Amino acid sequence: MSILEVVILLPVLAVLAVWLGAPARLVSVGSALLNLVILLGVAAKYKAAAATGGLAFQHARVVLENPAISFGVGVDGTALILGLLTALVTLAAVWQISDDRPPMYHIASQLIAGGAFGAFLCTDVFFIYAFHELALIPTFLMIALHGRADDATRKAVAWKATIYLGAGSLVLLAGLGWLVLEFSGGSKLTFDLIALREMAQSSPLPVEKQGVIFFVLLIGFGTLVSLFPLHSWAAPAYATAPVPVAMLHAGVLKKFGLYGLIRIALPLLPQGPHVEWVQKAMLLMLLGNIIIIGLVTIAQKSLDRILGNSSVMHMGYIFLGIAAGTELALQGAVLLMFGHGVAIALLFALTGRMRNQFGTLEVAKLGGLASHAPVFSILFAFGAFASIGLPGLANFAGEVLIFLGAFGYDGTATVGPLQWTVILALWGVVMSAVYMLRAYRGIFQGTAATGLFMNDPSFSQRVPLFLLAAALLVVGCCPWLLLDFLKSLSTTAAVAAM
Amino acid sequence: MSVFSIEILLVVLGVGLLLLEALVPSLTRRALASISLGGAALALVLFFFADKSAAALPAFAQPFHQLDTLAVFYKGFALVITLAVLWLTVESRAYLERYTPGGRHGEMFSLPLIVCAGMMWMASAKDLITVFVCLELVTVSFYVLVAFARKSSFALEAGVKYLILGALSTGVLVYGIAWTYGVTDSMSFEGIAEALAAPATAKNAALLGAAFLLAGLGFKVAAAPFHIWVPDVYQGAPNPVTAFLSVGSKAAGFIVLTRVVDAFMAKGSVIASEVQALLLIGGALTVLLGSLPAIFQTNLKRLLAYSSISHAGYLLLALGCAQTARFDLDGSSVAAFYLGTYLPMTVLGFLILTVVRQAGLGDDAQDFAGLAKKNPFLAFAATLGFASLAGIPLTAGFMGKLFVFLGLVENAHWFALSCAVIGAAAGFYYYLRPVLVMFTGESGPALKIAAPTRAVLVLLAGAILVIGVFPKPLQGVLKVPVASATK
Amino acid sequence: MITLSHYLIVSALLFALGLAGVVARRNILIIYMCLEMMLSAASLTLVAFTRFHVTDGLPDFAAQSLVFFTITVAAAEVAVGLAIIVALYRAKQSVETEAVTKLQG
Amino acid sequence: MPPLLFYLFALITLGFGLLVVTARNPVTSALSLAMSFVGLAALFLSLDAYFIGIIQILVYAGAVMVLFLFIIMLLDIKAEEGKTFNLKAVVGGIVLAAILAVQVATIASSYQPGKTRLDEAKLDLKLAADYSKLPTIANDLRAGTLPDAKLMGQSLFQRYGFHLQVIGLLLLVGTVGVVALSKREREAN
Repeated sequence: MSILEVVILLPVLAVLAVWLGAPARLVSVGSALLNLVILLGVAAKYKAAAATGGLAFQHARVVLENPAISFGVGVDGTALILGLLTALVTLAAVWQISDDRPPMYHIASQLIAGGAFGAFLCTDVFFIYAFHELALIPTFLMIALHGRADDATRKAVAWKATIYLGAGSLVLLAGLGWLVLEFSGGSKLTFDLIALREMAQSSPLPVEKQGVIFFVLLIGFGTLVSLFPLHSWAAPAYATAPVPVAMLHAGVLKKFGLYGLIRIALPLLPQGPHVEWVQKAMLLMLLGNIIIIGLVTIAQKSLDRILGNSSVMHMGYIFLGIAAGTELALQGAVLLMFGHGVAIALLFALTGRMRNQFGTLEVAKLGGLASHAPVFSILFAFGAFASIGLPGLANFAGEVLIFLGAFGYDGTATVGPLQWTVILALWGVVMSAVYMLRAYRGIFQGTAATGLFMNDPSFSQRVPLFLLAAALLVVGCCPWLLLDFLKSLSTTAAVAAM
Repeated sequence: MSVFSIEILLVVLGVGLLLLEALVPSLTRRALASISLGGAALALVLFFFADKSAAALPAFAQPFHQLDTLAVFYKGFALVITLAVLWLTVESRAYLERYTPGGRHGEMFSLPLIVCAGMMWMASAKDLITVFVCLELVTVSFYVLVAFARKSSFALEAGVKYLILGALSTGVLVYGIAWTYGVTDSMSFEGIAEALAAPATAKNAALLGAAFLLAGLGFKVAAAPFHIWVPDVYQGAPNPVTAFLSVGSKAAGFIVLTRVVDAFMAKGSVIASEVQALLLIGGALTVLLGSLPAIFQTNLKRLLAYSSISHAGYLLLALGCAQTARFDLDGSSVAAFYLGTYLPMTVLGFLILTVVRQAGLGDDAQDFAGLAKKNPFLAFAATLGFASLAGIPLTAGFMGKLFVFLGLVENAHWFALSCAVIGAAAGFYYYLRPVLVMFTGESGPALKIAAPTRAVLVLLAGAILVIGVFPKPLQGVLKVPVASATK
Repeated sequence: MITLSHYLIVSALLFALGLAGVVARRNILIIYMCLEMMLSAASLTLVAFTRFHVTDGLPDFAAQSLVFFTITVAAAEVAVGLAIIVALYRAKQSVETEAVTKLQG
Repeated sequence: MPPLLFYLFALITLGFGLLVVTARNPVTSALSLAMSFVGLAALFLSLDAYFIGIIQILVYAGAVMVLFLFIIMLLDIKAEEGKTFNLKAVVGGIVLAAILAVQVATIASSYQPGKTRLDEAKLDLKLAADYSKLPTIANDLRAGTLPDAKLMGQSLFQRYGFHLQVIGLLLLVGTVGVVALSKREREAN
């Protein structure tokens, strides 16, 4: 039994234990902590094996012989980083659930975590897909049942998210099915990612077909990541979702779509994103994310809406990294996935506290928090500045790598669509500075309307928040800690550059 | 001991039970139920040890029955669903007593056994006459079962509707058989396949027979546009009967359909592509006509009825892919696999409806409000069942749908695929809505479930999960492609 | 001279008549009679085909057995069907199709 | 059978069939159906299916129709008055039936084997006698008569014995069903 199977199984066991009546908080935090420790251990060991750039901790159990489906696990750098992100955000999310919440909160969080672990650590397309779906259901249920809005609104929001994500999943399923069928020769149909990769290397598909399948996958995965114009479910869902769900979905689960593109679509269809019409469409869509949603975010009045939209907006950068497909840009994309995940989780956790205290998140009504809750405001600053892309915090390294990688894509000095996109996308950074700084100033400086007043979180409540802030700082200052894991991406990029 | 003796045993048991009820007035309902359940369970146990080779069949049955993997699989399937239905009958005591006062429901315990034998024979039938005779045994028994709660005007209404449309389908079926026989000069599937492969066969006439035959069977499996009876009949009939109709009778219809389609689409058949087109168009239409109205249903039993229609659509689509088989699994075994996944989730759905109705509540969505508080165990089982019906990954339902989708993609039936996708997408909405209702709403008095029912629920939920995560055993049962002989 | 097609066309017309009655009429008893007509039409088709498939100098009596079974089944169906219709009449005092429209929605 | 008789009986079958569909009074419908079945039985006879023809009359005209009439009288169902037909249903029924009839008739008339004349599909009783294993049947055949009831019996009891049992079971189920559905319970208590 691989240690990675333990990682996937632990949240499921925690769910069972809580359902059967074990103390929810203890079990939940305990299992999350254990998973973080295990994955740190895996990371330490992986470093030794990383030079080969291949998969580590592999293990597979055959579930179905034909079509070949196996419950296989294994990590490469990308999977490992996302696994770490999942463990970190899960720990923070379940830690900050206050005791007066029903055990359902813990069950749902652990289910989402289990699904995310499964999706990131499995090496079989079937299970990658299946685990992601598993994680979506508690997300919808929690928004619909415990969302922070009146009954009708939260149900409407939950349905919107369900329909978008359900439809996206189906498109994705169609794309994956197509992919599997294309690569399966003879009577053998396999879902095993490793086998599929080998086949993609030995007998790649014709370029035009790669483009079409890649586009289908892009729409499928893109809906899950709120790619413009399929994004409109995201902001209301995050504004409405209970805090741990918002943290886990925006921070972790949403990255699944990007992960899928990097781990499944790019290696199997290396030419896909470089087919001209696919690239143009992708660049247009991600510019929509960055510019249009950026402007929309600036127009928002309420903090949860700002954060929800900014989360949509930042996906554009990661898509840019994937569209460029160079080693540097891909490394940047993975790094930014980590950074964004941690930062948005931190921000949602803090926003949740504020909403509990004030009952409103209108920036105009708040103010002067810095003097009442200095620790809180510093933590918030970490999150806000990280998402702007301030040097020294995790996102900066990611964004810079993406911009550099994308700009210098073909090594020549010509300025093609990709380069123009980079130039336009840089304005997005300015926009995020505008709305984040304005929100920060509005909330933490000046004076509040009467009665809107809060204290710093208690010590035990600070732990998960500090954990996230520390992760931002550490990765920001020493990005090579994660970049070392990403050597395997160079092989992908090399294929793509051909 | 051959499989055939088990079928005889079921008939003897069914008839004996009728005699017992008539002749021994002191026998209680409980005793009748125990005999029936015990007998069915015994039959299932014996079935595992029975000699399943065709050679073990008695000589007079040999020309009419074949025991390929599909037949054996379905015979086991029929026994399991019959057991489940008998259990549901035990559970719906309150309902039955209300609408058939003073009865011991002997017919409700004996007729399913006879129906089971009929369905088992149907599964192994080799020719149209055997199919017709067994199909009618099943159909006539269902007329009685559907209208059994004769004091309920709903049940009577359902009975009349089922009667009219059942008789209509019989007429259409016989007409189809007549034309098929007329063109191919044969009643056996093998002979039909052979005759259709001859290029001189009159194509239009053969197609006419095929169309009527498929339409007649389409009624039995609730395929569009012959599905209109389903929601009313399912809603009006007693729960156990509805479950039996929606799983047992439909599965039996599909086995026959599989045989017929295999014959019509055998290698070189002059009408193969037309039949395939009929199946695909019919399947796509059925998925849509089952899924889209389901969105507006507030009654869960009607919802399950529409769900049953849309599942029939997926099964038809699976059959429609039967021609090519790049990955070993041909259309008929995909359909059989789909049926295998369909059994536990549908029975689970009806069992939950029955348990809730037993507690004095109805079938409407609001009757399920707050179920999570009244009985979290039941709510969890229901969630699992509905998730599986919706086809959420890691449940049995997803596996079945996956195969159908793969088959459609493989054969590039894009139109059918898009209809199937629309149906599945709608499914996410209408199946998850009742789940949402269960988790919201006011708490009420706790809902008690008897221990055996709890065990059955666990068993069904376990089956859904096991098939969803580890489908190898179920697929193993169907390993040998059914139609390999004719292809 | 009479050919097989004559019989087939007569039975097709009878079948169509029956179908028209099933769709158009409101009285359930008459609908049921029309169904019997359809079944008989199907029997005629079958008998005609068996008569023209002469094997070993005789009509195909093996296939004609199906007609025998059909008639038996029809008799059983009529018995059960009329019992249900009578039960419906007892409950609703009507055998019109309007009496069976409660289940809808 | 001379063509004239064929047309006469076809006319009886279809004409009374039309009356079944159009008559207002259920009694008229039932009696027309019986007449239609008599015509049909004659057509069966013309196809040398004497046994089927006879049981068609025995079972349908004799038993089923009596049952229908009995129920009509018992329930005292009056002729439909006023709005007898639902216009949409009538139009739908006629259109559907017309499409079906035209479709089938077209196929039937273009069906090549359908051009066989009845006197072309000759029965060869001598040949059949040589094939027949049962002496009584063989004797009848040699004598030049078609022992159609015997042949049917041979088919039913030898070849389709199993099916006959199933049909018997079906009749039992039907009987039980009728009893169960029309049971009157002790409502007085």
